[in-house]
Amino acid sequence: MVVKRHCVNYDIKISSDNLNVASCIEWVSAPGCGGIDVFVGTVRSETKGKKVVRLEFEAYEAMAVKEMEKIAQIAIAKFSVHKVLIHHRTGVLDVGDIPVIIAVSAAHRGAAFDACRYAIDTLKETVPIWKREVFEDGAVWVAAHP
Amino acid sequence: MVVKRHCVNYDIKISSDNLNVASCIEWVSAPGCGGIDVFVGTVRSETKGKKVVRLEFEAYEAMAVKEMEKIAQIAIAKFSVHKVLIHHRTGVLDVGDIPVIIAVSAAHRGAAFDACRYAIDTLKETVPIWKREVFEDGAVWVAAHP
Amino acid sequence: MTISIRAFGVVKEIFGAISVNVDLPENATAKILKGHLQEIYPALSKLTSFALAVNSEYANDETVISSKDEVAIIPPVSGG
Amino acid sequence: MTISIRAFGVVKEIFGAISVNVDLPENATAKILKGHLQEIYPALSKLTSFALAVNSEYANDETVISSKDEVAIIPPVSGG
Repeated sequence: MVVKRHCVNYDIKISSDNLNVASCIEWVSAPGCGGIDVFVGTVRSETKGKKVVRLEFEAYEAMAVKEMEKIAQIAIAKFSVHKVLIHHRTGVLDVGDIPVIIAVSAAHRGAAFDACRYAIDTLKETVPIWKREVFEDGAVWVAAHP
Repeated sequence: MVVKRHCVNYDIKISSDNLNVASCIEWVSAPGCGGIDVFVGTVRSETKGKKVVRLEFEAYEAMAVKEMEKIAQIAIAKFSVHKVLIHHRTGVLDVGDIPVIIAVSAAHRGAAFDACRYAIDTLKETVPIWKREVFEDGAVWVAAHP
Repeated sequence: MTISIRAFGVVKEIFGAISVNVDLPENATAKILKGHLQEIYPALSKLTSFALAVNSEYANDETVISSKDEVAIIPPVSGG
Repeated sequence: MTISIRAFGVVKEIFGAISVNVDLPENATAKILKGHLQEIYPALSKLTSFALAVNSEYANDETVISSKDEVAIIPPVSGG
């Protein structure tokens, strides 16, 4: 399953297949850009001291790509960056797997860092994707309950 | 030509060969880490409106790896990150080529962003590497003169 | 009018379903629907928060729902 | 004593060489060497700045130089 939205300066994807960092960096790369900042999420082996067996990600795809598109558009306008790429996995992920890649290219590095951080921070607040942490003795939907 | 320094939690390299982003990310990746921030420098096609033909990088290798090692050690101590990788190219680079890769893994993303930015900002201030910008009508050593 | 509500994440467990159909007065707002759902599914009130999406956009309390809209419950997101 | 000074970047062009040998009094400091070099190579004073490295560490004005040290001029760096 793959849902995409793209444009000359942004590339949004939600996919149940592995994400590829090298091709993401290649996509945002451009002759006028002097710096690329990339955030790569990885599945941690533990949460608050509890061993994580796997993660399961579920997305409301139609809405998630729209929210990711807004993030990319705002990041480009707000930080004057060249290109923004946001790819997110769904399905079952093991420890070390990559749930999310955000790559931003810009003429100057400060803008790339700021826009990349804005994008991951906002994604975690607004994009309708949910993570279920599976432990050896049970599972929880992250952040669902206080 | 390759000069290296490494340790369990940092990896420093100055090399006249191409840098490889995917293997850098793989190196910093670890089961306990939840986020990786990567800065990729790229050769820009122009500087202040002037077309850049190529860049030439020269390093005082013995000193540069020591300064890069200090940056990695301070970044790890100051921001409590897992692993820091700093690779820098020397020699002739064309537009789009990658002069520098910095990758930082951490349990939490804020620390990875902060440490990565610290590392590239400090590298540009202290590491004895010099860049000659070659234009169609001449060349300059960047930052040499006011 | 009958509105179909899509469920994701923890809400699928609360509903025991991937969607439920509820009867609402014409021109009901998102606020009315939220109140209605909290009555039928008290477990929703135990969540950190939940929002409604109408046609895959976040709704606010005043958003009016019509029978052709795609409506979904958005429990606290946790992507990334 | 005779000290060999390595040059990098723009300093290679100023020296017209990748290293030069200069005569210094015993126990000369980095400050003395810098002044000496600026006299011989006035173009050094036109740089944004320049530092000395002794044994591949940045020297400060008080750093004492001995004949066995590896000394280098570090013009403004521009890596990254």
